[in-house]
Amino acid sequence: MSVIAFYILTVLCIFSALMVVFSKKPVHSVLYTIFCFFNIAGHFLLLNAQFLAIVHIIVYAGAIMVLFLFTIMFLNLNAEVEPHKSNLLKVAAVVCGGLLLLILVSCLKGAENIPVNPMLDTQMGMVKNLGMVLYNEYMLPFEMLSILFLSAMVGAVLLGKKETK
Amino acid sequence: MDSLIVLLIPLLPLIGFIISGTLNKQANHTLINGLTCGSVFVSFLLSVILFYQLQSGSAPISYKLLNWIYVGALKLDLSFTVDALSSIMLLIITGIGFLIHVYSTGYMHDEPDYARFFSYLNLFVFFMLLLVMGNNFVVMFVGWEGVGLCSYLLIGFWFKNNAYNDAAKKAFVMNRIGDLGFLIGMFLILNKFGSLNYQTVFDLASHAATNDPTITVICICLFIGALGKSAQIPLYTWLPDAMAGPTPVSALIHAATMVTAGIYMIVRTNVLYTLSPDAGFLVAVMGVATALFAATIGLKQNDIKKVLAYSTVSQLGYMFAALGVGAYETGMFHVITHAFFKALLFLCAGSVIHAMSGEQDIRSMGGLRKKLPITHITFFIGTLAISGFPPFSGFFSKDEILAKVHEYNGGFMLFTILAITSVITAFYMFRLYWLTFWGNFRGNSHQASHLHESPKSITIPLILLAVFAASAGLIGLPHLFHAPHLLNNFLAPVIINAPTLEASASFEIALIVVSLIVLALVTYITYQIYVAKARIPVADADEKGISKWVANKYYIDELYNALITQPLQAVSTFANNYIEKYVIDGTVNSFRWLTNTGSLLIRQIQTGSIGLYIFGIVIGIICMFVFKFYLA
Amino acid sequence: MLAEIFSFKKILPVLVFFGLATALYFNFNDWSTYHSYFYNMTTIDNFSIVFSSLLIGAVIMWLLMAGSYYRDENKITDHLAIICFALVGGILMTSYTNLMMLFVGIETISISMYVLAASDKVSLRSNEAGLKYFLMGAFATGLLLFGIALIYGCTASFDLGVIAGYVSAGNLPQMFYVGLILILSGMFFKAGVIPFHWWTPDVYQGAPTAITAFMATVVKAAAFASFFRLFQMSFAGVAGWWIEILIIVSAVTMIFGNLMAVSQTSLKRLFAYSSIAHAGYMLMAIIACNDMGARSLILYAYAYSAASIGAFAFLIILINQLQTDHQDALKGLAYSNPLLAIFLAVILISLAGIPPTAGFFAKYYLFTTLISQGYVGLVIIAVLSSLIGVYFYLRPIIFMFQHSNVETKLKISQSSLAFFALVTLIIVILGFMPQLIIEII
Amino acid sequence: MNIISEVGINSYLWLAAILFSIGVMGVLFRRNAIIILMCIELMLNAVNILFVAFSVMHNNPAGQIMVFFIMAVAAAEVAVGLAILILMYRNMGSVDIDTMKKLKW
Repeated sequence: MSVIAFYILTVLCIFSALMVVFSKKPVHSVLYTIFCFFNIAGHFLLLNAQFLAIVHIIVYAGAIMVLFLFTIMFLNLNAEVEPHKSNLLKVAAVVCGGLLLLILVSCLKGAENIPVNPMLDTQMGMVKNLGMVLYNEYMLPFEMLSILFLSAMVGAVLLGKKETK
Repeated sequence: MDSLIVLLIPLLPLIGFIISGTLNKQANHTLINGLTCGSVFVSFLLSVILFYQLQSGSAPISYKLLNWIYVGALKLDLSFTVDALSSIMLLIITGIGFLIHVYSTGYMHDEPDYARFFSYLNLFVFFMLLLVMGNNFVVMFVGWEGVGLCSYLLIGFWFKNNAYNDAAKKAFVMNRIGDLGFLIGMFLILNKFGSLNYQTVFDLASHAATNDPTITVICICLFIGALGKSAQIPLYTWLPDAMAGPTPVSALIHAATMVTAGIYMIVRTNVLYTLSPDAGFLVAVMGVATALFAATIGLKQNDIKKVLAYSTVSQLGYMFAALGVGAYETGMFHVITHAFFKALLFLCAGSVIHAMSGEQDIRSMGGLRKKLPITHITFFIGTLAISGFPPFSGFFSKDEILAKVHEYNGGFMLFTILAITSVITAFYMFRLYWLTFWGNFRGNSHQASHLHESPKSITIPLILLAVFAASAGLIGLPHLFHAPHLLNNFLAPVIINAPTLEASASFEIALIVVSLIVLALVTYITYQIYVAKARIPVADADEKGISKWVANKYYIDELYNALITQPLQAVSTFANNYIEKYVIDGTVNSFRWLTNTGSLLIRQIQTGSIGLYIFGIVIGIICMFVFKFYLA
Repeated sequence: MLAEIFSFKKILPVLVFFGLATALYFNFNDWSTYHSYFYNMTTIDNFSIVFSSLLIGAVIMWLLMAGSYYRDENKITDHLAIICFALVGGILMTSYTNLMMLFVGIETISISMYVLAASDKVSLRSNEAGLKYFLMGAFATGLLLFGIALIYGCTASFDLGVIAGYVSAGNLPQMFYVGLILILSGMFFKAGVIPFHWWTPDVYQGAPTAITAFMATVVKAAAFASFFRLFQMSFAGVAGWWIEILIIVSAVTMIFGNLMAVSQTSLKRLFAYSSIAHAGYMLMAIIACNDMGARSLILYAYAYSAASIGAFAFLIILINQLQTDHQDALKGLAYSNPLLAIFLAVILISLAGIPPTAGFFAKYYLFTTLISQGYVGLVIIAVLSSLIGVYFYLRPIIFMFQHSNVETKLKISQSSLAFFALVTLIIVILGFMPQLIIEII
Repeated sequence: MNIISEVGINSYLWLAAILFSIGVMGVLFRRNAIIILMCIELMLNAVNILFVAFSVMHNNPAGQIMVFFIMAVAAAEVAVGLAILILMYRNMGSVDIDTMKKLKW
C-alpha cells in the first residue's frame, strides 16, 4: 500500500516539478510548485514525519508560495511576455541537468549498504518529540534562527521602503 | 631590573633619534643637546652599572624583547645579551660617544641642520649598540647594516657637495661588498649549525674538529665582512674618503667605534677562528700588510684628517694581526686604547680645523702651539700614545701585539714588518705634530687673525680623552710588572680555547728598550727635518719617483677605477644598450603582452549573465565529479 | 555567541562600537580555554577566538570607516543592525562544531549581504548586484545542503566530531564523497574561488562601496574560517581525496584571478578580482590542513583584511568626491595628497606581497608551510601568479605619480587620515612582527 | 512498518536527485527571476526529502530539525529575494535576468 503511494506521489512530484520549469505562465508555475509541495508533504507523511508535513504545507504552500503568487500578481507578470533563451542554451540547460542527474545517481549507488536502524520510532516525527529535541539540543541554532529572521525582516523592510528623495 | 637596563641602553638613543628627528628644524639647540647628549649619557651610566655587575662576577645579562623570526626550524629572538666583551664595547660606544656628542655641540654650533646631525648621531649609537648587544648574528647584522647606513648619511651630511656624496656612495658600496661576505658566512653558519644564536653555535662549534673546511670558509666569509667594515686591504679605500664628513663623525664612526665592528665580530666568533688556524693566518697576514701599506701612505699625506685616516687603517691592521695570531684579548686591548687616542687625535684635528677656519692642509699650518695650548698638549699626548711611548696607552697595547705576534709560530716575518710599521707610524705622527704646532705660521693673514682656542665644549672632551689616552694602558700591564692583566681576566669568559702566547720577560724588556731608543731617534730626526730645517712638504705635483707614488696612495684608487669600475661600466653600457633593450625588454614586454592579451581574453568569460554564471558553476561541479569519480 | 548580547542594542554607532569592544574583551576572556557550548553546537577554541576577533576588529574598523560614508544618510541604523546580524553569523561560522550551526551562520551572513548589496535602492547596479548575489547564493545554498544531507545520511549526525570519527573508521560509501564534493562546491562559492567566483566581481562592483568593504573583509574571513574548520575538524581523514581538487582549484584561481585583474580599469573591480586571487592563496592554507596552515591562514586573513579595508576606505572617498573609480582618477594624487598617496601605496604593496609589509610575510609563511609539506609545484604557481599581481597592484601607484592636466584633489578629513594611518600602522607592524599573529594559537 | 525498508533508501536518493536536477535545470532554463527562485525552492525540497528519509532511516530526529530549519531559512530567503526583485522591477520594469548585464568583464 505505502509502496504504491510512494510511487504515485513520486510520479506526481516529478511531473509537477517538470511543469514548474516548462509551463509558460508564471502563475501556472506557482500552482504546479504548490502541487509539488503537497506531494512532498505526502512523502513526509509516508515517512512518519507528521509534524514536518503540516509545517511544510503551512510554510511552503501557505506562506512562501502565496508570497510568490502575491508578487506575481502585484507586478502583473502573468503575461507570456517572458523572452525565452536561445534554443542552444535551452538544450544546454537540459543536457546539463541530465548530466548532473546521471552523475549524481551513478555516484550515489551503493547507498543501500548503509545500515538501516531497525528501531523505528513512529512517534519520532510528532510535535512533542521534535519539540523536546529542538528546545534542548538545538536551542542555540534555533535562537540564531531568530537573528536570521530579524535580519531578513529588517532587510525586507529596508528594501521595501520607498526611497524619499 | 638588570634586564631592564639592558633594554634601556639601546632604547634611549633610539628615542633621542626619533624625537630630534621629528622635531628637526623646529627645536632649539638646548633641547636637542639635552635630549641627544642626555640619552647617550644615561646609556653610559647604565653601561657602567652593567660593567660593575659583570666585573663582580655576574653571569651575562640578557633581555628578550620578542620572538622575532620563527620560520620552520629557525628560531630567532630579538634579544640582547651583555657579557664581558659587549660590556667593554658598550663603555667605549656610550662613553666616547657621549664625549663626542658634547664636542659636537661646540663644533657644529653654526650648522643649520643641527637637529638632523644629532639625530643621525643618536641613530648611529643605537645601531652600534644593537650590533654589540645582539645575542645572534641576525641582530648583529641589523646593527651592522644600520651603522653602515648612518655612516653613509653622515659622510654625505653636507649633501650639497657632490664630492662628499661620492665619498658616501663609495663607503656604502665598499661596505656592501663586505656585507655580502658576512651574509654568506651567516648562511653557512645556519647551514652548518642550524642556528644563528651565538650560544648555540659556539656550543656546537666547540665540539667541532679543528681545520674543518666549512668552518674555514665561514671564517673567511666573515672576515671579508670585517675587511669592508674595518677598512682593510683591499676594501680600505673608502675610509680616507669618508673624512668628507664632519670631524666628530670621523672621530666617532671612522676611528673609535664603527670601524672596530669587524674586530668585534671576529673576537665574538673567536671559537670559530680558533678552530681554523688557516683562516687565522690569513687574517694576520692581511692585517700586517694593511698596517704597513697604510702607514707608508700616511707618510706622504698633507691633509691632517687624511693622515689620521690612514693611521686608523694601519692601526686596525695591527688589531687584525693580533686577532690572526689568536690573541683576541690583545686585539680588544688595542681597540680600547686606539679608541681613546684616535678619537682624541681626530677631535684635536677638528679643533685645529675649527681654528683655521676650515683649512685642513698641514702645509698651511705651523706654530699653532701658542694659540691653541690645550689642543696642542692633548694632541701631543695623543701622538705619544699612538707612537707607543711608554707609559702611554698605545705603548702597552702595541707592545703586547708585537710580543704576541713574535711568539706566534712562524710569526717572525710578521713581527719584523709590524715593528718597522711602528717606526713609520711614529715618523708620520711626529711629522704631523711638528708641522702643525711648531715652526712658523704659514697660513694667510685672514686665518692668522682668527686663530683662537676652541670653546669649553670642545676642550673638555679633549682633556678627558687625553687623560684616558695616557692612562688606559694600565688595564693591561705586561707580565714583567707582575701586576694582574685586568683586561685579560675580565675577558676570559668570552675567549674560549684560544692558544696562549706568552713572551719571555727578557724579550719584553728588550722590546721596551729598543722601542724607546728608536722612538727617541725618530722624534729627533723628525724634529730636525720639520722644525729645525723647516722642510715643508712640496706640492703634490712636484713629487717625484717613489715619493710621488706614495703621495698618490700607490694609485690604488686609479687601479680600482681601471680594473673594476671601467670594465664594469663598459659591460653595463653594453648590457644597457643591447641586452637590456632587446633581450630583457623584449622578453619582459612579450610577457606583458601575453598577460594583457590573456587578461583581455579571459575577462570575456565574465559575461554579466546570471544564467551563464550558473552554467559555469554547474559545469564546475560536473568537472569535479568527473575528475574524482571517472578519471581517478 | 557573545555577540548576541550586544547585537540588539544598535541604533547608535557609538553604542555599537562599545558593544563590539566589549565583545572583543569577552572574546579574549575565553583565551586558551576549550569549551563547547549548547550540546556541542559551538566550541570556543583559540582558532575561533582569533578569527572572531578578526571579524569584530574588522567591523570596528568598518564602523570607523563607514562614518564618513553614511554621513548624510539616515539609513545607517538599518545598515548597522544588519551588519551586526551578519557579524553574529560570521562568528557562528568561526566557532561552530555542528553543521547545522554552519548552515545557520552562513545563511545569516548571506541573507544580510543580499540585502546590503541591494541597499542602494536607486542605483541599478546595486539592484543588479543584489539580485545576482541572491540568486547565485541561494543556488549555492542548495548545493551545500544537498552535500550536508548526504553526509548526514552516512553518519546520522551533524556533529563535526562524530563525522571525523566516521571518517577515521574508513570504508566510506560513495555517497559520502558525493556529499563532500557538493559541500566543497558550496564552500567554494562562499569563498569566491574559480569556477564559483562569478558573483564576486559583479557584486563587489555593484554593491555600495562600504558594503563591498564588509564583504571583502568580514565575509571573506568568515568563509575561510568556516571552510578551514570544517575540513580540518571533519574531513582531514580523507584529505588525500579532496586535496587534489583544492590544489587544482587553488592554482586556477590564483592564475586566472590575477590575470583577469590585469585589464581592469575600474579600481573597485580590480579589488574584486584581487580578492579572488587572494582567495586562491588562502585555499593553500586549507590544503596544508594542519596547525601551520591555520596559522598562515590567520596571518593571511589579518593581512588581507587590513589592506583591503584600507583600500576600500580609499575608494569610498574617491567615489564620494569624484563619482568615479576609474584608475585615471588617481593621476596626480601623489602631488595633491602626498600623505594619502603614501598610505595607499603601502596598502597596495601589502596586497601585492612585497616586503616589509604584512602581505609579504603572510605569503611567505604560507609558502614555506606548503613547501614543508611538499607542494612545491603549487608554490611555484603561486609565486608566478603573484608576480602578475605585482604588475596590477603597482599600476595604481604609478598612476598616482603621473601628472595630468586634471589634477585629482581629494578633501580628506583629519579623522579619515588618522584611519588610514592606523591601517598602515597595522600593516607595517604585522610586516615587522608577524609572529604577533602567528604564535597566538 | 517502515517505508524505507519497503522501497529502499535508494528510491529516495533517486527521487531527491531527480528533483534536485530538475531544479538545477530549471534555474538554467528560465530567464524569469521569480521562476528561477521557485526552482531553487524545488532544489531545497529535494534536500528536505533526503533529510527526512535519512532521519527515519537512522531513527535520528536531527534530520527533521534540519528540515525545519531549512524551511525557515527558505522563508527568510524568499522574503528577501522577493523584496530585491520588487526593487528591481520598480527600477527596470522587468524581472528578466538577461536584461541585467550592466556589470560585466
